[in-house]
Amino acid sequence: MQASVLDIQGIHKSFGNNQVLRGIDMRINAGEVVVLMGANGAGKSTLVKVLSGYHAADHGQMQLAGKPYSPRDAREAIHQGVVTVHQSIDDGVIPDLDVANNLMLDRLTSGAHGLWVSAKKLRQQASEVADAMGLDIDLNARVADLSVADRQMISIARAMAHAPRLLILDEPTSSLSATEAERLFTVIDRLRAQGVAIVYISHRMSDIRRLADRIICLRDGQISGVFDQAPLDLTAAVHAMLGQAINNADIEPATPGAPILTLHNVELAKGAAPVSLSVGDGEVVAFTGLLGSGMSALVETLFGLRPLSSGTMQVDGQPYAPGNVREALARGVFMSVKDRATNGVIGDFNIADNMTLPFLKAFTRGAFLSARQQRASTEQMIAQLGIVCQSHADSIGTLSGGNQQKVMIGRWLQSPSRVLLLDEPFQGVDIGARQDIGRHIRATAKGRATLVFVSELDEAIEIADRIIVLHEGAIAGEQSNRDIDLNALVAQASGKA
Amino acid sequence: MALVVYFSLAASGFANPRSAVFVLQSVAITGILALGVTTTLVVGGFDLSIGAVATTSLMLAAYCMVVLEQPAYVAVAVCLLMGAFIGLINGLLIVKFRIPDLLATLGMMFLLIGLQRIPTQGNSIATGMSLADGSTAEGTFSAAFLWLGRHRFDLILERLIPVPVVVFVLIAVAIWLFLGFTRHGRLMYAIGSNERATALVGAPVERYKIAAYMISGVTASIGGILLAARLGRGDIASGNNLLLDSVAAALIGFAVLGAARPNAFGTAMGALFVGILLQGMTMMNAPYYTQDFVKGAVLVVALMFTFYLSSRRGQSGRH
Amino acid sequence: MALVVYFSLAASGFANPRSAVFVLQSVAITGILALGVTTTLVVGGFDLSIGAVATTSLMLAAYCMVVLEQPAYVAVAVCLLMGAFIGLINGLLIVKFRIPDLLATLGMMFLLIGLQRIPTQGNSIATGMSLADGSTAEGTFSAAFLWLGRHRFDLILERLIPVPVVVFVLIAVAIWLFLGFTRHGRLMYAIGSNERATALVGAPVERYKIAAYMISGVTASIGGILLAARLGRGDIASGNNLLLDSVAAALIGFAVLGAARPNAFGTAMGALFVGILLQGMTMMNAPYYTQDFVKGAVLVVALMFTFYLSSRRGQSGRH
Amino acid sequence: EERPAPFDAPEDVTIALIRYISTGDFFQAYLSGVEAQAAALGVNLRVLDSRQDAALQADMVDQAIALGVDGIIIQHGLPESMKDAAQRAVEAGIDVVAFDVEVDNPAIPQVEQSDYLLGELALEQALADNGDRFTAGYVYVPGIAPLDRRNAAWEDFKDAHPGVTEAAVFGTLDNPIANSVANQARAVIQANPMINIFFAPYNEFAAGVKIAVDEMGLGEDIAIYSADISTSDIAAMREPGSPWAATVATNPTVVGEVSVRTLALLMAGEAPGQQVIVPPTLITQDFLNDNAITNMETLSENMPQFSHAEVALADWLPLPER
Ligand SMILES: Nc1ncnc2c1ncn2[C@@H]1O[C@H](COP(=O)(O)OP(=O)(O)OP(=O)(O)O)[C@@H](O)[C@H]1O
Ligand SMILES: Nc1ncnc2c1ncn2[C@@H]1O[C@H](COP(=O)(O)OP(=O)(O)OP(=O)(O)O)[C@@H](O)[C@H]1O
Ligand SMILES: [Mg+2]
Ligand SMILES: [Mg+2]
Repeated sequence: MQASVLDIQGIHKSFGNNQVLRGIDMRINAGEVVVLMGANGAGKSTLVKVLSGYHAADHGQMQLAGKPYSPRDAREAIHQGVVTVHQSIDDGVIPDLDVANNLMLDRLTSGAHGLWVSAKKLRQQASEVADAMGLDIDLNARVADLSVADRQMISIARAMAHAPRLLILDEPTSSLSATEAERLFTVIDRLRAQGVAIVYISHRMSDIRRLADRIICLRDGQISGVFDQAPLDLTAAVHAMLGQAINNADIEPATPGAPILTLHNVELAKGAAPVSLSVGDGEVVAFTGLLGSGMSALVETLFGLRPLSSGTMQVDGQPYAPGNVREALARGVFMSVKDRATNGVIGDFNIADNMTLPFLKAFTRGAFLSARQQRASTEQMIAQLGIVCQSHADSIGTLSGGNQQKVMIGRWLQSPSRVLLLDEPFQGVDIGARQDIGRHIRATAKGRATLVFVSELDEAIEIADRIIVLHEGAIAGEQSNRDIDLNALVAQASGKA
Repeated sequence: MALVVYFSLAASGFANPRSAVFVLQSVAITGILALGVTTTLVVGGFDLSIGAVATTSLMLAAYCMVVLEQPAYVAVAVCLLMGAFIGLINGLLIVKFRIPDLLATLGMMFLLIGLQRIPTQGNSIATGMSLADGSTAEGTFSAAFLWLGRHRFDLILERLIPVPVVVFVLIAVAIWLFLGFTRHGRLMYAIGSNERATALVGAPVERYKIAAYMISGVTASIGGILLAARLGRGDIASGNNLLLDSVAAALIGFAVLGAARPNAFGTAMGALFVGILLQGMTMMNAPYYTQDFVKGAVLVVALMFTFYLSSRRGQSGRH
Repeated sequence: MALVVYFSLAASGFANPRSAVFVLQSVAITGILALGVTTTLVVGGFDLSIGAVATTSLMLAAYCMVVLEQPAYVAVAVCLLMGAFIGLINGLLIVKFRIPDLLATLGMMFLLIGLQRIPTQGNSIATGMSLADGSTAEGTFSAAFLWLGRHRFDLILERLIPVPVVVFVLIAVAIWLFLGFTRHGRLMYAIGSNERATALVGAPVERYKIAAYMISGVTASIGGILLAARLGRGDIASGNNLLLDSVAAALIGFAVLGAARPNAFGTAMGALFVGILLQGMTMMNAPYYTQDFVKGAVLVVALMFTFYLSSRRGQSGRH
Repeated sequence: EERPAPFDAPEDVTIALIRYISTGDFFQAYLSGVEAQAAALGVNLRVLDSRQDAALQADMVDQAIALGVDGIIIQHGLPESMKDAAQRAVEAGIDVVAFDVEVDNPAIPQVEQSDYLLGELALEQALADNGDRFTAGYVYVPGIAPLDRRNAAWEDFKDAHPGVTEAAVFGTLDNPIANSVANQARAVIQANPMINIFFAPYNEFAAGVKIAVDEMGLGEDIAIYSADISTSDIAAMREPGSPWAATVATNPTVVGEVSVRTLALLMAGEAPGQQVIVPPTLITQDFLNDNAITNMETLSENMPQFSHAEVALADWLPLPER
């Protein structure tokens, strides 16, 4: 039996009269990766925040390495060796500082660093931290100029740099591509070997399969299952977390109607083979690919965020070359953007206002907004997408990450579109909800072309009629979603096909 | 508010319609300016130039009528255009040149303070003043213009409600409805909270931001017009405290009703609050220097409660 | 800067060591205040109370010496303590009570403006003034205290560098080193950019924010002490202009060297820039109202270039 | 002795002082004069302070009317905004006196400290000390009524004395005024080394110029002539080697007393006259030194014409105690 690092008993936490954690007991051992599974809003992040000193528990005890542990803030937790990478990526980096400073931020907080910051020493130590994680980012770049994936990697690299006693990772891979995720896993393996206790939260089955020594399932703020017999029974774990089995409903690819969106010889990256494709009425097409595959380029060109470099596009047979977002919207091209915190969520608004934001005009009666109609529309979406909340008037900031994501998707499903673009729509969404949303999207697919951009193959398979793989700006493969050849897709994505 | 009750008891003659109107009248102009600032606060900006826009408008109105001998409606129109134009420039500096709002509007403030004095070499404008070419200015403030500052409508009592109060109330209601209940207002709040996300739902963010500064410029110029109409001359020294007092009103407005965000109703209440406080203290014969002290103390204490309590409530909040 | 060259040519007597020192002297006090504001800007805050802290310190120093007949070092110590204390209160209001910074420091500003007048019922403080109890104040500004405002150190020329300039330079260097090159400074920038993330890596965010306001309070009180030593009397003044000018200097500092963020070196340069401009214009006999105009115009144009260019460069930016 | 109505029952009499401006020693001293004289009469005093908000000041007149006061003193303000308000007060049957604001109303006596005379006396002293050939720096901010009136004296003086050259005009009301003016004055002296006289007709201006002159070590070569005085000005004028040669002032406390007495006469039905002028006094550095004067009180003791003005008097009218 390994040494116990963290013991918790009877942890309760509620926000107002919303009881989020209702008596959690668990024990985490040295050199073990414990995966916390739970539907969106189950209370995982709340538990993490209690462990890391961000929230205080209402009741319950915690012991760290046998000694009572009740951190009052992040500082105390870190001093006792509990290091956390939070779910919200923006909570992990300082946009106005450069990469080197971001990587070294936690060391700056300790007196051990000395008073004066030597730029040279800082850079040197930062590059050590970066190397340990296999990070290849210019240390002088301002973090504000980096992609979300890079930011995520920076906060992970910083947390993993010095073997803590307990490392908590809350959905660290939600914005990472497969290659980056694999680098993360290697480092996790190394830390595990060094005897670090690790709590890992993810909705990605592939992560869980790869890492878990033990799975603890959380449902409605209580532990609903613990799995530690190898091989881990994932199906049972999913059942425990959702309270029901999920049926891997096989997709019956629909026959596409008349083409709505066509691309002809569009160049996505310099020197790459031009892309031509067509998406028909009622069809759901998933695009997937690794970093630099040109997915962003495609999405941004389609939504008017990037000028069309060459070639032509058509919507409903009419030439389409949007110069900005508004022109795209005017043609019925909607997009749910990725990275909701920076690009989607209006933090000061409640759910209803967030949901109806693009279509406020439709909710205007006379000169004024009709709060009643906003509410009606929002409540309908909350029901359809299974958003876990107290009411439509909840502030968006109080929702769990996955539920915020559902609001972001719901936003664009309220009104019929011609082309619906969903860029990483499942960031942080649990498997059960993912399937519900997938079903909803497929059910309403008639009358529009739906393009889904995902970096996880699983997600593509769950939703699409057709899967297109991009590699370095060109189409590397295409399959109808029936009798999928997974190996071929993986090979095409990595350019080995 | 408890304040009203307290002063009613403490100072005889505090609680009557005339007294209420005095308070309204004394806060009308600051309040109008504060409403403009509120609009810029909503889009996440700030307008430091309002005080200067108001005094520029005051001087411009006087210049139009006294030196250029134009009728009232021309003076009013010119001032409103000027306000809109300054707002446009502020907006462009912020949106197109990416100058931080405080900085852009501070520069504009200095610029205007200088500019408004150049045509008259720093002198106040009054009928009969001598001009640079040796002649004297013959124009006058027309009765129609002075009406704007001095007429009082009958309501219950005869000649009770002065025009500036009516204008203040109208603007407050208009901005309250606009910000709170139209889609434009909602989008402006969205811009203030997450500009990028708002742009990605197709809102013309730059245009809204410019519009906010234009609204602020126009309201400030209205404030200036009313001030000119009340004073009956282009006095350069007036309007010194307009900026700070209206910023105070707008910021106090955050706290009203625990909204913790800029809102027109709160701003109007904030302005009133300060007005009642000062009026009450004046009636109680408090020396002028204690008024600043009490204003500050009440402000701090009131805000301590509001924000402390609201942060307890939504502990998690944005923080 | 081109400015220096221009004025040297245009106004004889502009370019010589004495003249340079005059410029430094005239910006020393604003500059010191601006450095404090810079510190609060770094942690993402803002301190509107500096002008009032400075004038309170001015009155307090005078009160200590003239009315309480204390020696210079006591007066200085009391003022510095007062500055630190006000900074502490500001910090606590912002950190513990979650009052927005603008609001908390605005309240403090009003409070202080009132407070500083209460002990003397709104009168200035000077030796020989009569006190409330009918006696006259017998204390004087001691020579040691006046030395702070008036002594000049020899450097190249005899009696060239006044004490306030030395203090300004020392504070500027200290704050520049502190913000730019110590871990505390780096964490303060981190707080300004993303407070929550900084807290989550274990930095004592609240303590740093309070410290920033305390630094600001202390620098403002130093400014006030130097002002008292220069004036040799406790003048009633609002300090509004001190506030605006030092905010201007701090904000112009953003643009210096294209840093686009608050920094002590930029602030010192910003203060100097404004000083050179005003000094040059006064020497050329420009009327005072053109000075504000030119100050505003130069500010706006300089910033247009800086920010427009820097936004071109890092186009991708945060936007 | 018998006092005329309504002062036979002074505790039932309320008068209001409606102020345009209050910050500063002058205004504070004025208020103390008003208070002292009101107390001597035994009437109630209500002070309404508009803090340089001319529009508010006009409202305050209405407010005073609504409060039912018996007499009003208007202290400073803008003629345009006060004219109508003052007329309303008169129509309401209230006795009104104006101090230093032209309300153009035959029913309202005007108490004045003659700013023109103030400027003129100071300039005459400059002439007496320096002859009629000198180069002057002039501190002026237009748009402020008393400064504008003092400016008229300066303009007339220049016309009358062609030997006087005006080398530079500057000035600012940026707070703290003395500090800002000192910065300007230094630049001016540097650019115009021939200046030997400063005309700074406002004590804050003079204090600023003095700081600049001291800092440049030119105390021997430059003389400052100003208007107004306060305790701290006395100290500044008496510093060894001080360039501040003379100032001309009316005692603000006396002006305050005169304002109340004028109102009292009016209320008692005795005609105080359309204009009540409080004469200014010349105060030179030598006089201060010779009499070892340290503050306003000792100045008053040594200069009877400064401590009391022989205007607006009546047998029944009690004067404040000295
Ligand atoms: N600050 C808060 N104020 C009010 N309610 C909150 C707050 N934070 C979380 N909640 C509520 O607590 C519940 C659990 O949220 P939590 O973030 O822990 O979920 P989660 O398991 O991490 O979900 P996800 O998988 O979507 O990240 C949700 O119902 C959420 O609305
Ligand atoms: N702003 C830009 N300027 C020039 N080239 C760019 C720019 N952004 C991307 N590229 C290039 O375009 C190609 C496609 O990049 P893109 O960002 O679309 O990748 P991606 O597959 O979307 O990656 P991810 O999914 O991780 O965001 C790459 O060769 C990249 O270097
Ligand atoms: Mg979560
Ligand atoms: Mg990309």
